[in-house]
Amino acid sequence: MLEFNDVGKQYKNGFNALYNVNLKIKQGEFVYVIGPTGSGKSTLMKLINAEETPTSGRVILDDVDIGALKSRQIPKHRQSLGVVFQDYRLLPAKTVFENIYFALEVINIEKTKARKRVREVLELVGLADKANSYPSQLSGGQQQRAAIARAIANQPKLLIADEPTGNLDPQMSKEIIHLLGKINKEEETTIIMVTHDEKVVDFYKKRTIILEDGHIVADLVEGGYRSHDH
Amino acid sequence: MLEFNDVGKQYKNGFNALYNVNLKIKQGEFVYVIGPTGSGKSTLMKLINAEETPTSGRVILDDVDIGALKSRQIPKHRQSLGVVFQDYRLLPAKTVFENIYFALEVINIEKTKARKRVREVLELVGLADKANSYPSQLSGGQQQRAAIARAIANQPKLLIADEPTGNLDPQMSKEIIHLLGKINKEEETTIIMVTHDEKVVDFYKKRTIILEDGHIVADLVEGGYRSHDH
Amino acid sequence: MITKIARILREGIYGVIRHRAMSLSSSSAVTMTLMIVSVFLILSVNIRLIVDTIESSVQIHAKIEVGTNFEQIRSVREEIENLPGVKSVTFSDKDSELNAFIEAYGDQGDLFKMYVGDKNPLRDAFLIETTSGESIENVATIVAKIDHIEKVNYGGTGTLLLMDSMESIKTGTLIVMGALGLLAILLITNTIDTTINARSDELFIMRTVGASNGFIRWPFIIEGMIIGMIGSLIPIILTVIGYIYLYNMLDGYLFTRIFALVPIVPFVPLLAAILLLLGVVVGMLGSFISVTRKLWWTR
Amino acid sequence: MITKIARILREGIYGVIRHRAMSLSSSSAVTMTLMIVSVFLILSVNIRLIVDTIESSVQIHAKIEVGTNFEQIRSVREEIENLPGVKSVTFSDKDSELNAFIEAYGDQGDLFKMYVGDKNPLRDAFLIETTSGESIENVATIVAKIDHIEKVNYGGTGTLLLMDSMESIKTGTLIVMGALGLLAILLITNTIDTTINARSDELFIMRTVGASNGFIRWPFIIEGMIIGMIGSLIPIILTVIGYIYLYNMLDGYLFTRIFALVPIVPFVPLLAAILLLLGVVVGMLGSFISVTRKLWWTR
Ligand SMILES: Nc1ncnc2c1ncn2[C@@H]1O[C@H](COP(=O)(O)OP(=O)(O)OP(=O)(O)O)[C@@H](O)[C@H]1O
Ligand SMILES: Nc1ncnc2c1ncn2[C@@H]1O[C@H](COP(=O)(O)OP(=O)(O)OP(=O)(O)O)[C@@H](O)[C@H]1O
Ligand SMILES: [Mg+2]
Ligand SMILES: [Mg+2]
Repeated sequence: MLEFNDVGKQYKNGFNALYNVNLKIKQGEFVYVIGPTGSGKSTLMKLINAEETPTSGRVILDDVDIGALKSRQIPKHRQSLGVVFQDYRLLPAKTVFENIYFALEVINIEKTKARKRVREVLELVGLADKANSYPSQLSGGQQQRAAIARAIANQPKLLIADEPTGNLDPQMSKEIIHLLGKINKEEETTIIMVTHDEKVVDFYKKRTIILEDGHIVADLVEGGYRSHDH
Repeated sequence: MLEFNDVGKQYKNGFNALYNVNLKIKQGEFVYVIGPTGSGKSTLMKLINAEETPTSGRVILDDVDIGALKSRQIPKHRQSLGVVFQDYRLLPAKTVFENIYFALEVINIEKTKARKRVREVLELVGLADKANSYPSQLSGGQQQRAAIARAIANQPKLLIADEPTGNLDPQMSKEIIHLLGKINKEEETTIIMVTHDEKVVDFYKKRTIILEDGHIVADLVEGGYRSHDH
Repeated sequence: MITKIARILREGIYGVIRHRAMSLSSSSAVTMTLMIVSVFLILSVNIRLIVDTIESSVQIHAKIEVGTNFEQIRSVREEIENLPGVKSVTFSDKDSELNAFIEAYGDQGDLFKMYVGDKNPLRDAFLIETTSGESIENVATIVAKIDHIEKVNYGGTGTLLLMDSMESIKTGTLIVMGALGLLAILLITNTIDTTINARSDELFIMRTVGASNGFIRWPFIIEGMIIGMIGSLIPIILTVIGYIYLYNMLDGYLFTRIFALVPIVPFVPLLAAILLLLGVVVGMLGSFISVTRKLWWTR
Repeated sequence: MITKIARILREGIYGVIRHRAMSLSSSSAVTMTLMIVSVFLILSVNIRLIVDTIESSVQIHAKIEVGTNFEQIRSVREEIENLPGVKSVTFSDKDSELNAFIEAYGDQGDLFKMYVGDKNPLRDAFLIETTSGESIENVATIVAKIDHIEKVNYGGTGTLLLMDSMESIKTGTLIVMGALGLLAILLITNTIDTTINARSDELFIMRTVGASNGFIRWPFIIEGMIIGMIGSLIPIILTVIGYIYLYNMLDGYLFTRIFALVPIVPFVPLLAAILLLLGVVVGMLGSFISVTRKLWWTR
């Protein structure tokens, strides 16, 4: 379903964040992406979301070359994705409810259905009581969960989550991973998750891609944080 | 040195984030604050930083009632603190170098000394090569380390760090904790650190304060994440 | 469709309300700009009216040759009336000419009393009003060539100069008005642009969440319109009340009975409409341009 | 101290450069505002000059009784010259009076030729210029009561009305200028306010990092000054070039030789200084107010 062909990414200031990345992810897979800070994980995610374009190679999702998408084709592409951004990206002037509702309005879901779905996902991430709070009135972990709720609300085919549990306590992390696992299984959603959480990676073993300095240094089908030695 | 006397905090929208918090932290201590998301950890930090005022009780640092500080007295108070904010709060129009330099200019440190110190702390957090990058050009973990560098730059008496390793890989986390431990020991800096990282709390055992729903439910001198059972 | 429009309106209104401070600030910028426009419009329209009044008060004085008979006078009169640029033609016989002369010279007028009666050396004449100051010279030249017209007079070069300056004033107000209108449009556009600029992060987040440009743009356009509308309220109210008050206080005239102010109706409603339109349409346009440009730079 | 000033300047300049788009946008708002001010200033100063010219062209005509001897005339003249509001007094004997009369009535002037010589029914007279239109009536009344003055004339109510309207025009331009100046100040303040508003997160971060209000404020004030200065550049250049061009093109006169334009020096340098000052000082003030208000709400 998703394919990286020899992808390189150099930022405008000349910094090279990715080198020759080759990668194939199949429909319905659950993949961890791990690696030290600054190794290019978020860059990888941004390429999938068409936020950045590769400077070499191609990123292909279901036969579509994402890097070659024109500006006006991008929304359609993004509507089929769910993204948890590392910096959350909640709309500051909208409540939690409205933030999630917005993502559903974008794909033109009928009003009552959309409202129901928003309540549903808020329930799922345990944020029902904060529905009417603005992002600035939330704790870090609550903002993160709001971002997760928004990403799963439209039942995307592909969910990319950049460090979705960085601000969550271990208990909540576990619940969220559990939730993602369930979505992966029940709805066959392909999930790519960037994480630093050794516990999670070690406990719920999945295919694990390890990045270092912009290179994929390992792609372990058996998973586990420690199975790769520096 | 730092004392919470029966502190309660209710936000303007009516939400009660802290109840009857009593706490004494001595000069030179290293204290973890842990607890589920939304339990009031950041609120506690914001009270120390005088960003929020308690709605009841008093927060006292070296005989000064922080909650009663007048607006124009607050800068002086903050200059004696080092703070790592959960949301980093880097100035977007300044480079990493300038961000840290700014914190030193504020306390009127001589130019060449300040420049030297900035390079020093950048080295300490492993960000020397990103000195001239703007925050928007950094990865999540790099931003976080820039925030840490800024907090320790002015060699504060009291360092409060809100989830300083949430976006760092385990290796980097360890190094940062190590760094904080060194600062704590060598410079007798009092450190209060909010964290979700079980590994850290379990490995570097320190006094640990556990918050839940705004209440302090445990204050364990021996430390450890698991030593408290729900 | 209806739900779409409902969304756009709702989001637009929310946008204004939730960014109160910003909206108020840009609304007041629009207010000040439109106040300037309003003052300028009132001034220039009234100046033009005064200029018109002055222009139309200038008449061409055409003396008729001695011995021209009644029939001939009638036909000459008709001929003049049919000239382009002629508004009205009045016949004035030599007695009334003398009376007018005596009256016009006030104090010294008595000196002419001796001419009253058969000794009257003056001629019958036509008093010709033209439609505009510009046509005076033309009409005078043509009339001068008509049979039985002895001499044509319109106050000479002094009057022509006056007419010239009047025309210059008219052109001047038009140019200044145009320039000012343009500046006002740019100012309002700029204000709205700044407002939206300050929120480019929102645009960016909306884009990354999959919203299309059209989806993002419309609420902002509504916001621009609302800000423009709010911004035009005070200028409209002040203009309406102010002009009506001024008009009534001055009894409809400026300085003297000669210079009438532009009547309240339809001027004031029109002015209000122009201000509202400037606010709303330019607000909308500014919004559109700003959002489009921002989105252009956002992937 | 010097390092402090260096920091403030550096930070201010950086602020402008690093927020290029914003700075440019608010600079252009300042530009447009000042363009309007400039046009208005040029207009009103020239209108005032024209009005002054018209006012000073009105004279009081005081006839001297027949039989007043040379000595008496001289003492009356002195008396008039010492009246407050009198600018100049000219003696005109009855022959030159008649000549002036004949000339003034152009065409019909010939009718008076018969009076030339001993039959001249006119009187010797003083032509009195006053310092302002307002003093005409006063001076005329006083002069009328002086011994040996037969009759005083100043064009009657018509002239007084003209003088009244001229004074009204002067007051009018002053009021409009004042209102416009105020609006311009508000507009510029508002523009700077919006610019800083969009960056209130920066202010907030600086505060939380321990910066005092003074420390934060100064660089922003410099920023406001720079924006105001940049914004005033184009209006200044356009004003200087435009006015000099216009002045030379019109040869220094408007319509006729009677209405002189305000001379380039010192008007244009002064105008440039006013525009610069408006930009810089108001930019500074706007910045100061805005930052202070923002900081007021930040703990
Ligand atoms: N816009 C940018 N311009 C220049 N360099 C950038 C930009 N964004 C990221 N980088 C650099 O690219 C490298 C990879 O960044 P990326 O965000 O992909 O790291 P990451 O693996 O997500 O790290 P983290 O775990 O800290 O989030 C980093 O060194 C970063 O400084
Ligand atoms: N400005 C605010 N207005 C209203 N409620 C707030 C505000 N800030 C925080 N809260 C609420 O107070 C509670 C405690 O928030 P706080 O940020 O202290 O949590 P936390 O322990 O830091 O959580 P996390 O680990 O997720 O950062 C949360 O339920 C939050 O929603
Ligand atoms: Mg990242
Ligand atoms: Mg927190």
